[in-house]
Amino acid sequence: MNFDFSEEQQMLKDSVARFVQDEYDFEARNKVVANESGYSQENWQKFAELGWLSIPFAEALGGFGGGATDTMVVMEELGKGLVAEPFAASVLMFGGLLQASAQNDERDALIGGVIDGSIQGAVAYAEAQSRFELQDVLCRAEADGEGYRLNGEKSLVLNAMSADKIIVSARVSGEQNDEQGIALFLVDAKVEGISKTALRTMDAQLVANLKLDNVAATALCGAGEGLGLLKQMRQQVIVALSAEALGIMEKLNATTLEYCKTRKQFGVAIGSFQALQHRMVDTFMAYEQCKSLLYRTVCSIEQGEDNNDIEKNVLALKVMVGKAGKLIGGEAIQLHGGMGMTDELDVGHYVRRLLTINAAFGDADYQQQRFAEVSLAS
Amino acid sequence: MNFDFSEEQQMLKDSVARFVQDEYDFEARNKVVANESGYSQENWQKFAELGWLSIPFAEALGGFGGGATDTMVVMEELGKGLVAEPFAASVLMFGGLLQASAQNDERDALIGGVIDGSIQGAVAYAEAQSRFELQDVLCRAEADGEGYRLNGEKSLVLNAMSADKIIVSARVSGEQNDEQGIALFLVDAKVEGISKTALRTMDAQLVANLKLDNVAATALCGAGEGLGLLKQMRQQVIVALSAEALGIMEKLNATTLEYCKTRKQFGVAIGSFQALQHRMVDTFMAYEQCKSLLYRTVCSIEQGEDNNDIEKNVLALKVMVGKAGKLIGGEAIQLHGGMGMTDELDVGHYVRRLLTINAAFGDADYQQQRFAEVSLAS
Amino acid sequence: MDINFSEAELAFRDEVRAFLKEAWSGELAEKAKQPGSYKEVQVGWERKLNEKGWAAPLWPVEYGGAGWTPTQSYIYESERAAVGAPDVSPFGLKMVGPVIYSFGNDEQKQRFLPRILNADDWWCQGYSEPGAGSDLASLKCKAERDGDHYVINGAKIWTTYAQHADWMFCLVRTDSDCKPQQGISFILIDMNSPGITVRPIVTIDSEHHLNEVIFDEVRVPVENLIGEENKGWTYAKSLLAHERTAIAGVADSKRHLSELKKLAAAEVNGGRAMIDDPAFRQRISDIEIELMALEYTELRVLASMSKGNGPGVESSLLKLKGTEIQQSIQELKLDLAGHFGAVVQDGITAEELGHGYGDAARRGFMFSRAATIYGGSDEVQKNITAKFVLGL
Amino acid sequence: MDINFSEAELAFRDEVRAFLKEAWSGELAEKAKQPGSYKEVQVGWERKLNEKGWAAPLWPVEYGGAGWTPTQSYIYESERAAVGAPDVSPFGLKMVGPVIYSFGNDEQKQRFLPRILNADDWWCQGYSEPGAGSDLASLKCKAERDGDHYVINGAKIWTTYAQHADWMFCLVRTDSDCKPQQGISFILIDMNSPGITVRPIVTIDSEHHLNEVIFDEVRVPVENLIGEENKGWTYAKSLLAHERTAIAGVADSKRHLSELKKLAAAEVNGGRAMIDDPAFRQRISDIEIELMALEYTELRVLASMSKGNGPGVESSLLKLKGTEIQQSIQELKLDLAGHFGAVVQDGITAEELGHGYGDAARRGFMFSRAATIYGGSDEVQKNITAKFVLGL
Repeated sequence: MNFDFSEEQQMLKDSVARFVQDEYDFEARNKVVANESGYSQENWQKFAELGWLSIPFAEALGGFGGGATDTMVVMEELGKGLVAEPFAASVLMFGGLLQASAQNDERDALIGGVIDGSIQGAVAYAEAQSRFELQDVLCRAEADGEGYRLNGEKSLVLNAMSADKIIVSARVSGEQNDEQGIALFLVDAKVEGISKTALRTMDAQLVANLKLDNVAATALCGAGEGLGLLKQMRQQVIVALSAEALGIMEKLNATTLEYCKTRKQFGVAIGSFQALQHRMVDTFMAYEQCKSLLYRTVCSIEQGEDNNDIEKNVLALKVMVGKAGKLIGGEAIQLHGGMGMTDELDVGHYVRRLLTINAAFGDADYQQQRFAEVSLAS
Repeated sequence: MNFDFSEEQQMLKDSVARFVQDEYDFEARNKVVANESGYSQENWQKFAELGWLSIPFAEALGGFGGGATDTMVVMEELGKGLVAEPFAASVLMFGGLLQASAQNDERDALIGGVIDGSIQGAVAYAEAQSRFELQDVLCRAEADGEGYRLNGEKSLVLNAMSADKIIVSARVSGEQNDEQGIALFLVDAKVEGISKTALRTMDAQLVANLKLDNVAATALCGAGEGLGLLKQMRQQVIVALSAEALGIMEKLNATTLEYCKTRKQFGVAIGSFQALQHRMVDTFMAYEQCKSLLYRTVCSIEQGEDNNDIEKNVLALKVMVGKAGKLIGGEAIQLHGGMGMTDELDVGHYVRRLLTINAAFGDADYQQQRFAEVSLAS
Repeated sequence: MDINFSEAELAFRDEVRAFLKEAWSGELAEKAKQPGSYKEVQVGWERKLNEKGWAAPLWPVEYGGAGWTPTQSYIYESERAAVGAPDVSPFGLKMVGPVIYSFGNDEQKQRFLPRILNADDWWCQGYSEPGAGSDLASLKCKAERDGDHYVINGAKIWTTYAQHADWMFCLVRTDSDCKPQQGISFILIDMNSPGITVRPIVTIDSEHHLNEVIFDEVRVPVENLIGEENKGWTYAKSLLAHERTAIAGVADSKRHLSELKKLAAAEVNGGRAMIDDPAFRQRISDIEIELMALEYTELRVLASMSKGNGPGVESSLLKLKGTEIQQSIQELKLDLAGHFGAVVQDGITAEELGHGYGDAARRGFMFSRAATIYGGSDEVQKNITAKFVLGL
Repeated sequence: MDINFSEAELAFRDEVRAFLKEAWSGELAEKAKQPGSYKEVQVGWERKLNEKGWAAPLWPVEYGGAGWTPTQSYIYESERAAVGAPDVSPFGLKMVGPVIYSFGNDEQKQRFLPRILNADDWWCQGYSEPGAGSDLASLKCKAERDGDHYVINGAKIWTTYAQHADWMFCLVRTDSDCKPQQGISFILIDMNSPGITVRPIVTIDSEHHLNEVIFDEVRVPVENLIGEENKGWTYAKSLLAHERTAIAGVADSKRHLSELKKLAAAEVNGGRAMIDDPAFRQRISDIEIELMALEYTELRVLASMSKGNGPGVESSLLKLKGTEIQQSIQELKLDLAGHFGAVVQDGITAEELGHGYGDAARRGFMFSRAATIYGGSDEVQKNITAKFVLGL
C-alpha cells in the first residue's frame, strides 16, 4: 500500500507545476482570460506539445492511456494556477464522451484533433430548466435521412464559443425527465441553425446559451445510451474538478497562512491570535480530508472497484469538496480582511472558481442526498 | 412596547429565585432527588403555600389565573435551580389537561387538589413505539357501562409513581397513527389492573412504564377531541420547558464563564485564551437568541395571535432551545475539562436535563421539519 | 411584557405606509431596478424623505430631525424594508451630520446641514488607510498648517462611493509627537480640490463600490476643521454610539428571506420545486428561526432604549448575528440559482439568459462577505463582546 | 498510488480473521454484553491474544512483540473492530510496557514484561494531579528517599480503572530545586502498598471509570524506579510517539456507524423508519463522509510510516477528527433513541423497558465527551497543530 505517484506521474505533475510557476502567474492569467476566447491558443498548443491533451485517451487512439491518477495530478496543478484553458470541457468532457461512444473513423479523427490541439469541443447537456438533472431534457431530435435534426435550447455550454464540434443531448422520445429516450448528437459548431449567446461566468470562463433551429446532427449513440454516457462523464469530471478544487484549496490555505504570518495589526502578526490559529487548523483539516477522499476515490477507480462503491466515493467527494470549498474560501476572504474583498488580489478569483465547481454537476446539498440514497440503501 | 414583568410577575420570579437560592443548592437538590419519590413532599407543600401550584388555573377554580408569562418566570427560575419537583408533569400537564377538559365537579375537585398540593397527577401519552407522535396510540379503550376499560401499555410516564390520578390517552377506534379515535381517560393510580415499572431518567426524574389490564377509567373527552387536547398541552408544555431550559443555559454559561476566569493553566486564567473567548461569545449569543425567541412566543400567546403564528413560534423555540442546549451544554463540559466530566460537579446534571428537554415532545430535528411545514406553507 | 403598539404608534405606522406607498413607486422604484442607477435613486429618494421631514429623523429637531422615538424609528425601518425602499446613504445623514451638529460651529452647521438633509452633497468617509486595517489609531495621512490652509498628504482606502462624492469627512494627523490616538483632527475636504486622485478598487463582486483616495499637497481651508485641532479621535468615536438599532438589518433580511421562499417555489429540480427539497428546507428554516429570534433581540434593545437606558448587552450580538443571517440568505440564494449563480449577466435580459436572479445572487453573495469585515470585523466584535459583556 | 494489499498481507488478513472467529466468540463475546464484566473480559481477551503472540504486536520481537508492519497493524485493527472485539487495555501493553523495555533494567524487564503480556497485572497511570489539568510539568506528588525506599506523598487524579489495578506507573517529584520538567521520576507502585486510598470519581455517564489516588507515606522499594532519578519526564514523553495510528478510532467508528444505520432502520416515527427521515439522513451522511475521508487520512499516515518516515502532518488531525466523529455518532444514537435515550436501564431488560439501546446510547454519549478532553484536549491539539504544522 502506498500513495506515491509513479515516476511518470511525478514528471507529469512537475511539468504542469513548472508551467504554472513560470508562465501562469496571476498577472499572466488575467491577460489570458481577458482574451476574446477566454484562454490562450498559444498555451493550448503548448499543452498539446507537452502531451497533456492526450492523457485520458487510449494508446490505440494516439493517447497517453492515462488513468484517474494522471488526470488528478494534472487537474490539481492546473487548479493551483487557476488555469483557464478548457482542459475539462474539451479534453475530459468532449473527448471523454467521444472515447466512450462507438468507434468510427470520424470519431477517431476528432480524438486525434483533440490530442494535437487542432480541435476544440464542447458538451451541451444542460438546459435552462434542468438544474442538476441530466435527464431533464426538452431539446428534441428527429430522424432526417441518415442523420438527425435538433430543435431546442441548451444552457451555459462550456467552451461553446471556441468549439469546433459540440456534443448535444437531445430527446428522441419520451417526456421531460424521462430517463429513457435521450441520445447524444454531434453537431458542427458553425452549422446552419445554431445561434449562440456568449456569457462570462464569475470564474472568467466563456460559456454560451445555444438555440438549435433544425440543426443537422449525427447520433453518437442510441436513445437507450445517452443518459448512461452522460452519467459516466459526470462521474469522471467530478473527480477531475475535485482535484482542481484541491489545488485551489491548497493555494488559498497557503496564501492565507502566509498573510496571517506577515500582516500586522495592533503591533503583532494576526497569525498570533489564537482564535485565528484554531480556524486555520480547521481549514487545514478540511483540506487534508478532501485530499484523503480524493485519493480514496481515485484508488477505487484505478482498482476497478464495484461501480456502486465508486459512485459512493464520487458523491462523497463532491459533497466534501463543495463544503470545504465554501469554508476555505470564506475564511480566506475573511482573514484577508479588506484586501480579501478586492478583485486585485487573487483570493477572490480562486474563491469564485470554487463556487463554480460546487455548482457544477450538482452542488453539495444535491449530491449529499444522492449519497444518502446510495449509502443507506446498501 | 416593553419586555418588563408586571409587579406581580416580578414578585413571583423573586419568590422562586429566593427558594432556589436559600433552600435548593446543589447539595440540597441531590438529597431531594435521592428520595424514593424523586422529590420532596415538604417542598411541594411549600410550593402550594406560596401559590405556585395555582398559577395556570382560572380564578374561578381557585387558581391564580396566570398566563404564559407567569408560567415562564416560574419555570425559568426552577430551571436555574434544577428543581426536581414535578411542576411540569403534575401542574402543567395533568392540571392543564384537566382544565382544558369539560367542566364537572370531580374535575374541579381534582384541580383544587392540585392547587393545594394534595393531589399529584400524571399524563400517560407516550407508548414504546410512538416516539414523537402523539397520535401513535395502540392502547385501547372499550365502553363498560358508564365508564371504560383500558388495555395496553404506556411508556415513561412522568410522575406516575407519585401520582394519585393518571390521564391516559387511548384509542376508542381506528388504527395506530390514525388522527381520529383517540380520547383521554382518567384512571386512579392504584386501581386494579395497573402495574408500574419504575425507572430513573438521566435528569434524576422518576418515571414509569404502565401496563393496563382492563383498567377502569372515566372519559375526559370525546374520541374526536383527545388528540387536539394533547397537542394543546404539548404547545404549552414546550414553552414552559423552554423557559426552564433558558434558566439552565443561563446558569451553565455563568458557571463556565466564572470557571474560565478563575481556572489557571500554564500560569494564566484560561479565560484569557482568545479561542475560548470567542466560543463563550457564541454560547452567550445562543442564550440571548433563545431568550428572544421565548419572549416572542410568550408574547404571541399572551396577545392571542393566530394559532398558526403561535405554533410557528413554539416550533422555532423548541428547535433553537434543543440546539442551543447542546451547544451550551457541550461547551460547558469541554471548557471545564476533566472536572466537567465528573458527576460531583453540577454541570453534567444541568446538561442531562437539557438533553432530556430536547427529546421531550419531539427533538430539534423533528420539530424543525414541522416548523418548515408550517412556515413554508404560509 | 407588551409588544402592542400604542394608538399613536399605530397612527404613525399608517402615516409611514401611506408615505411609502406614494413616495416609493412609479419612476423612482422602477429606476432602482436598472444597473448603474444607485446614486440617482438615492438622491431622489433622500429628497423625498427630506420633503416629508424624515431624511434624518433622529437628528435634534432644531437641525431638521423629526423627534422620533426608538419605536417610531423601528416602525419606519420595518415598513421601509418591507416595501424594498432603500436605506439612506449613511455618510452624510448618519455619520458626518451628527458630528457637525454636535461639534461644528454655527457657520458649519448652516453651511452643511441643510445640504446634507437634501442630498445636495454626496459624502464619503476618510478613515481607513492603506495597511492599517481595523487599527485606526495608527493613521498617517498628514495635515500641515500653512497660513489659512491645511496641506494634506497621504492616502485613504476602502472609501465607499468616493467616485460620487462632493465631500469627504476625514481623519488626518495634525500632530505626530504624542500618543497615537491624540494628534488626529477631523476635517472636511472638498473632493474637487486640486491634488486629489480617486483610484477605483473593484471588489470580488466585480463592481466598483470602493476607492483609494490619494492626497498630494491638497489645500483645505482651516474653516473646514471641525471642533478643535487634535481632538478628531474623540469626535469620530462619538459617532459609534449613533444608529445602533438598524445594524442588525432584520427588516431587510425578512424581505430577502420572503423573496427567497418565492424563488424556491419556482425553482424546480427533476420535477420537484426546491422549496420541497429537504436540504433546502432545513437551511432556510435554520435562517428563519435565527431571524425570528433576532427580530426580538432587536426589540429588546429597542425597549431598553425607549426607557432611556443604554442599548444593553444584547446589542453586541446584533451585528454578529445580523450579518451572519445576511450572508446565509445570500449563500442560499446563490445555491438556489444553481449553474446560473455563476453567470455575469452583462446586458442580457433574464429571458435571453433563461434565468432571473443568478447574477444578482452572485453579486449579493460576493459583496455580502464584506459585512463581517467592515465596520469592525467579526473577530473584533467578538473580542469586544468578550471583554465588555463577558468581562474576560 | 496503490491501496492493494500484497499477497503476504492478504494471507495475514485471513489469519487474523480465522483467529478472531475462533477467539472472539462463545463465552467471552457473550460475557462482554453483561454490565460489570469489563475487567474479566479484557483479561480473558488479552490472554487469548498473548497465546497467539499478538498481545503487543508492536513491541520488539525479543520482548514478545510480533514484528508487525504498520500495514499489518492496520489490518488487525480493522478486522478486530469489525467483529466488535475490544482493543487491549492500553496502560500495560501500550504505555508502561514500552517504557520498561526501553528504559528499565534487565531485572525489571524479566519481572514485569511477561506479566504485562499475559494480563497478570492490571496497570493504571499516575500522571495528572488535582488542579493541574493538561499542565503536567507542574506536578507535586513527592517521592523522598528513605533508605532502600521512596516515600510517596500526594495525589493523582483521573486515574482510569485504578479500582482494578495491581500496579501504577507514576510520575513523582524527586527534586524541587530545578526547572519544573526536571526533577521528575518514573516509578512503579504496587497498588496494594499500605497508605494508598483509591477514591472513586463517578463521571457524567453515572459510571465509575475514574479515581483519585491518594498517597500517604507510601513506601516503594528503590528497585521500582525506572531508569535514572529525575529523568522521568523524558521517559514519559517518549511514550507519546507510540501507537499513533489507532488514535483516530476509524475502525471502531465504522462499526458503530453501521450499527447505527441498522438501528435507524428499525426505529419508526409516525410510520416512517428513521433511516428515511431527511434530517437523520443528512446527519448520518455528514458523519459517514468525514469518516470515509478519515479512513484514508489514516492510511496516508500509515503509508508514510511504512516507508520509515514520521507520521507526517496529516497525523495531527487524526485525534481531532476522529474524536469529533466518535462524538457525532454517539450524539446521533442518543437522538435516535428519542425519550429512551434518557432512561437509566438499571437491571431491567430491554423487553420490559420497551427499547433496546437507549441506556447504552446515553452512557456512550455522556462518556464520549471525555474524548476531546483527555489525552490532550481539542484546544491543546489545535494549539500544537497551529504551532508545529502551520508554523504559527
